Amino acid sequence: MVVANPILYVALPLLVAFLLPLFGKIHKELIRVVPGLLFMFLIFNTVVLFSEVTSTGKPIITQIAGWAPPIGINLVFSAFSGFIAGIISIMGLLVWVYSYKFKKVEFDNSLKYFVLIMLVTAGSIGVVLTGDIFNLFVFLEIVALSSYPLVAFYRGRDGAEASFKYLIVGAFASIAILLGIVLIYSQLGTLNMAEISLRIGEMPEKIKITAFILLFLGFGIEAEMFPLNGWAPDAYSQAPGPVGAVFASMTAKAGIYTIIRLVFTLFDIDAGYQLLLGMGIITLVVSEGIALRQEKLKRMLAFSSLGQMGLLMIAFGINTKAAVVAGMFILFNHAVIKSLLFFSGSYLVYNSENKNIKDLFGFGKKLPLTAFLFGLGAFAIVGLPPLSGFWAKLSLLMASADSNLIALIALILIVSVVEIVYYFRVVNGLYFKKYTGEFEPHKPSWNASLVMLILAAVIVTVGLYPDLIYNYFVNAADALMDKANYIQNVLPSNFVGLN
Amino acid sequence: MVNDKESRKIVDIIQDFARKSSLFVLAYGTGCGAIEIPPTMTSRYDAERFGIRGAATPRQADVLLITGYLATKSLKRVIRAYEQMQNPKYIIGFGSCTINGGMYWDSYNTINRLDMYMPVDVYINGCMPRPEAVIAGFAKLQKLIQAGKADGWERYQNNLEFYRKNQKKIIHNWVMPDYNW
Amino acid sequence: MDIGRFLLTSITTTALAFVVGMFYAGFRRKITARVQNRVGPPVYQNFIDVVKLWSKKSNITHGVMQHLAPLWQIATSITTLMFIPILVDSTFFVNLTFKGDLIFLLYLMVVGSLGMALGAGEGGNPNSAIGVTRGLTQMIGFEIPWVMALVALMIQHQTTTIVGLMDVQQASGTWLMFSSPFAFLAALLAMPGMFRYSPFDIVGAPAELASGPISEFGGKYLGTLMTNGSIFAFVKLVLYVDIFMGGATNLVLLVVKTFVLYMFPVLWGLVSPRFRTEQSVRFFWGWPLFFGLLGILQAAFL
Amino acid sequence: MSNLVIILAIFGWAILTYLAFKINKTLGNVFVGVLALALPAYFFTYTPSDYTVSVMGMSLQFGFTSFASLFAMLVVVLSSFALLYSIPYMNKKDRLGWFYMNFMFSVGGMMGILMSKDLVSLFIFWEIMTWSSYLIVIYQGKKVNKVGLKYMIFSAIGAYAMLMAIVLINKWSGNVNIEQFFASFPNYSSAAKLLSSLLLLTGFGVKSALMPLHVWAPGAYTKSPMSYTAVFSGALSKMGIYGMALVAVNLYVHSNMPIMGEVIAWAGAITAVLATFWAIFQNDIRKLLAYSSIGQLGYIAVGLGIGTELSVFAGLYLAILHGLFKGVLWMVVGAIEHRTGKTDFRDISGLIKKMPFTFFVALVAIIALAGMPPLSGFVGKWMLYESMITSNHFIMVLFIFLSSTAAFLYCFHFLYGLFLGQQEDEFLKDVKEVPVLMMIPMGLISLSLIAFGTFPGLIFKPIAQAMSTLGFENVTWRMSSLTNAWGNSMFLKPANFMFMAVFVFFLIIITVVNHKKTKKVGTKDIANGGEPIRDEDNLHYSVDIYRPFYRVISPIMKYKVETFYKRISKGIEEFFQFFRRIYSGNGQTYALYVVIFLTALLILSSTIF
Repeated sequence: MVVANPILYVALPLLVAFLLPLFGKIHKELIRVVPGLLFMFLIFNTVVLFSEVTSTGKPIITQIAGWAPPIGINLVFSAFSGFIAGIISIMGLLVWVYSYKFKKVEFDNSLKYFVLIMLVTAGSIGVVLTGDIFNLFVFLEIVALSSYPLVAFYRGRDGAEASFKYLIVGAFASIAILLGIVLIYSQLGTLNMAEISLRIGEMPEKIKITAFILLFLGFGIEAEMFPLNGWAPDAYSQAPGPVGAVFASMTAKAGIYTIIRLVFTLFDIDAGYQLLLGMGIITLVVSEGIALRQEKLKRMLAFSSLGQMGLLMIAFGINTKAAVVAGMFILFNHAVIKSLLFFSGSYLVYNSENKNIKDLFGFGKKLPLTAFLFGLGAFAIVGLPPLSGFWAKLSLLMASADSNLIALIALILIVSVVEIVYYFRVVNGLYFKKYTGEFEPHKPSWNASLVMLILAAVIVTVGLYPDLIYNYFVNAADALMDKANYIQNVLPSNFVGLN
Repeated sequence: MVNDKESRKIVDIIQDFARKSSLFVLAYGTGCGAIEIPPTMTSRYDAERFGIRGAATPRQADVLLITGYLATKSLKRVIRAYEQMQNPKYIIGFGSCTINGGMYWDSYNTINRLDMYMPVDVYINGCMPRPEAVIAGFAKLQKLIQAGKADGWERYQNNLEFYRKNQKKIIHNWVMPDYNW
Repeated sequence: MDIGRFLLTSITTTALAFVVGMFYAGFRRKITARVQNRVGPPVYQNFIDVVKLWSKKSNITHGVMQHLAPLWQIATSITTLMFIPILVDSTFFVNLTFKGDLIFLLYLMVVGSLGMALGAGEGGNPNSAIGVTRGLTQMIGFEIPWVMALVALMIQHQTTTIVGLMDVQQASGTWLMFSSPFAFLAALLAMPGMFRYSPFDIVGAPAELASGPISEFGGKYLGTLMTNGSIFAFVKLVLYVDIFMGGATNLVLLVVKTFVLYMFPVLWGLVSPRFRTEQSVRFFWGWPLFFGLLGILQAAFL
Repeated sequence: MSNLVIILAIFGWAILTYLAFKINKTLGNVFVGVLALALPAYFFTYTPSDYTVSVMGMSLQFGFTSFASLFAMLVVVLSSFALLYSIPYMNKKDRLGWFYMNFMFSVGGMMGILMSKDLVSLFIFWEIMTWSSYLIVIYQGKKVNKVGLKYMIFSAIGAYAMLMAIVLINKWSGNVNIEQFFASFPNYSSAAKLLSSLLLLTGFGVKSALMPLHVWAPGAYTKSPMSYTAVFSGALSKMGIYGMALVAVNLYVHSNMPIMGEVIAWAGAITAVLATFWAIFQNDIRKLLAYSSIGQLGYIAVGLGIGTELSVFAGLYLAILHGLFKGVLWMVVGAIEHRTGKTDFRDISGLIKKMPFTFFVALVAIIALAGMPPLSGFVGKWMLYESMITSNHFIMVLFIFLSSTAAFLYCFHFLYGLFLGQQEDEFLKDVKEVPVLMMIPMGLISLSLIAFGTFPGLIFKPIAQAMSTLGFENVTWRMSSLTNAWGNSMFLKPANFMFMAVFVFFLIIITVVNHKKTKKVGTKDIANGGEPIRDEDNLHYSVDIYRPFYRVISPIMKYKVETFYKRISKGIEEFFQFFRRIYSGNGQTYALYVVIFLTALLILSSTIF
């Protein structure tokens, strides 16, 4: 395959990111056009690779610089990682369309914005695709380092503060991950994930656990796990509108991917699943509960996002195939719905100083389309049929029922009620509270409306006919769950030898 | 209605007998004479023997008792109550005050002659008339009814203009609905 | 069913009920007078009253509901009468005895009051409305012990018809008032409420509410209401007699039994002051309710 | 044609109607009218056929059981009448397209619920019904957070309880098919039996406003437009009854768990009593009817909970009948609101003068509601009482009797307060009778109420068929007589004809006698101690008219379930407020959390791993 290659996922965005200033010199408009072209290509790339993966049933493994694993660095495009990469690139395109006119008048700012977006994309997809744990660390750092300036994009005091918090906590994450990797490398002498997975039993128990804990901590920070997610609400709410969606649909996906890989592939610690499940439950309850008490729209959305991450952890922590399928579904939904909410929400509070919920009262009549789409997103995320959120929730619940986690079902449903309360408060306010007149409604540009409509269409379509994409979830779950297959595909020789 | 006894049908006689034997009294306690009603009705004199009993509202009543002097203020109410009663209906003027004003003949706020304002069927003289006299008055009324001669309600209908004129002399702010039968 | 025969019996029954009820009302007035050391009106006084009311030469009505109100009452009373066996195993007074049961009667017996309530309401007289609300409230009070008594009998004897209960008494030879004393007590205590005699006469208290619901009714309307009152009193008494006192084999016995039973609310009323509405409800939900419960317990567990 | 097409057609039509209203109001109204006529026409002529869809590995089946088609009949009839009624009623309001779209969505949702043969599609349509009705509840924008959100929260609690039951059933039975669930239910462990059925009951109980879960109902019924409330309280709440009947009868009666049936029945009885008490003291017509609806649904729950043949029959009959008469009553309220703009007893009186037709239908409906012979309500009451007595529920029968006697109080209040009493010329000046399009639905339903009073057999046939789905085969019924388990019978024809004959006989007498001298006088001409009433004096006595009764039962009325829920929600919010402090907004704290988390994991590593 010449045109489509997993390497392009990483290489092209990085390349574009570095070349973007040069493009800007050629023509100012190019800094907007080129990223879009890139995203389109990434989607094309995804489609081609995915069809290949589906037809062969095997992951595509690319070796960088020709070195075979475990020595060389490799990218693994499996049904699982490829699916997440696909979501990230599609969301990237939508973010691009949405923010096409972002800061159009300020060249420097828009250049900065697009460069950072490119870097985030490259990093996130890299995290998802890499088969090498050190590379994973590197890509995570790319994501983190490009996220900090995105959070502080507005150069305001609050943004800087949020960014700084993110930085502090992110530094901890880096240290922990690095330490974990060092421990593994010192014991096993390899950085290849497949090989680590194969030989993890050779590690002494204590060191294995310590390494696991360190990595769990580091990845947990990226995956916005409670109590390590202190940075997240600030980051979400201080970043520019589209960036919230970027965080929800790209970086968070990368973060949750790392922790899934850690638990599912790298280590063979059964308690890891339970730990993930437990932390997921705590994250879910605490975040949704706090979201109930938020007065600012974006913070509310951020906490709701954290709650969804908790739900994801629960789904993967249950560790049955049904649950993982549900997890994939939730992951998909979270990307789509939360982006819609961030997109429409940021237009609703566009002119408001504090982004308070009460500032958007009465906007239902002023911005009918945006308000309607926000309402649709709210309906979808609380899981009302026939929207896509329902199917995800249903499959998760069925999976938990299959694993006899009856209390968990009750808990998730109670939390869903809490979700309904705070989302519907906002929607009711949108339509029925009196317009204060304090803030001018800001009409969304046509491209933003288009993106929101596309997302809404996806939500409705998937809601009406979930089988449309359900098989992808099943395939992804298969790919994730089948550890032996993963190892065999990455390290054909070793696996045979071991047997 | 023809008043001579010969031309009356048997039905009229039965009806008049019933009217006579069953007198529901709207005891409108306008004046001091009202104090004589309780002994009339209760065990000592027991007017119920003759089918005389109290009625709570004008709609059910046959007889309006004007018990003594009638202040100009109560005149309006009495007229209203009378007009709400249903035909045939009778008025008994009770005590001297209803005949000529009695001891209040020169009072500024009582009326002197009741029959200027309302068609009285029977007067009971006295100040106060004792229960015996009251019962005698009722007996007189019963005789009149049986004879078909207690026609005060017809007089009121026929001479409504006369009564209205007199009533309006006393009642200045006239807000009463029309008498409609 | 032979329609002519039915007409004959039903009209006879109604006439009987009317005459007996009227005389009972007359006796009540007479007895009241005697207790108050008076002579009192003749016992046929109520007939005269009714004739007089019907021979009023003018009538007023406030509208169609008021016009219909007495009809609800009287239709209810007569229909109820048709469903109540007048005599035990009578071949003449059959009427519709076998066509309905106690639950139907319970409901039928309140239709009249509600129709009357609407008629009184249309009059627009606040006194009427107040009276109606009091009456309805009181009805909640006395219906409960009354129903408890009936339920007790029904579940004990596995039948819901009056005829069935009468057959039970015929077969056992014991009146239900002796075999189910608690149920009888409950029903008996509810009885004055049903008759709205003192102390439960706040509904139409003349001095207070200007006779309450009927304060806008005069002439032929009041006459119909009085007619109805006498029929309905008879209906209730016969119902009690049938259920608790084994019914009657001939008319004389029926009159004796009903009269004895009738004396209870009458005499109680003579010596009682008037209860306020809430007091009367509390009364009915006190001892009568307790007896009703005992009756049900007896029926269920003995 | 498959069943699913009906529902999809309704949904599609809903969206088309929305678009039609965007173009032109008249066009939109035509669309509404077309659905209102097409729905019954199609429903009563088509032949059902089953249909299966496979979604996410589950097979969702659609098709009518005869039990469901009984309820579908009610839904179709009531919705099409309510849609017709809506056209003039909603005429002056705005955002009509939105309203009708959600209206049709909820109709489609209800049909979907009834067509679902598996629990998942039932749940989906349940939720569609819920959110569309929620959108209508908040459509008028009054008290959205207090009423709308409350409705949504309770609906969500109920729905999620149901969802939990569904996923558990899916695990225990292996699939979500309703019939197979019933078939495999006896094999469940007793805990599983209890849990699954209770969760389902919670779900259905919320919609049917059973006592501890009824809190949303008064507000929601009150705040939606009356033409929708007719469907809301008449048909939509019956979806809860539909489910409850399935659970109570199929699970409890046939699986030897009568004690749970008793629980339902008692919940219903207590609901009936308390809701009736609350209805008595309302001074707003809509509130009165809302509480009355709750109470009436209590009767139905009693019938279903007892679970004998007669009682279930009575429950179903009452369910259908309640849909009809409550539909009329809400339409009456809507008519009054439409013509006077008021719904408070303080503001309304004497409407009989100007709205005699409305009064007549209200009278019919109220008589049916009160369960009086000779109208149809009595048939249901009779069967309910007889079933309770013959199955030895002698304490419960008292509750029900207390409730239905107390119901007379609000029945009278409704008729008297609105239509009778003092007629205020000032108020009645601009009032006139409702348009014909509003009269037709009310009139037709009232006629059916009258007809069922003597010939309940007209409706017994589908009920008897429905009973066969519930496991009562060969239920005998007759056109106009009723029989209880002890063989005691009630013949409606003689009773009702006798009543009517006497009534008409005396009507002729009382009308003919002295006809010329019978005057109709106004309500200002009343006997009130001789004082003439001026036009501005309002002597209408219809507010707080049951104070004495309140004094009697005030010990019970002091306790409101709502306070309990308020305390809970307040507690929850405060609890989360505590959580909120975790996010101090301070970077050092967050760093500390990381360290603490790491330390904790390391310390606990030996126990965790």
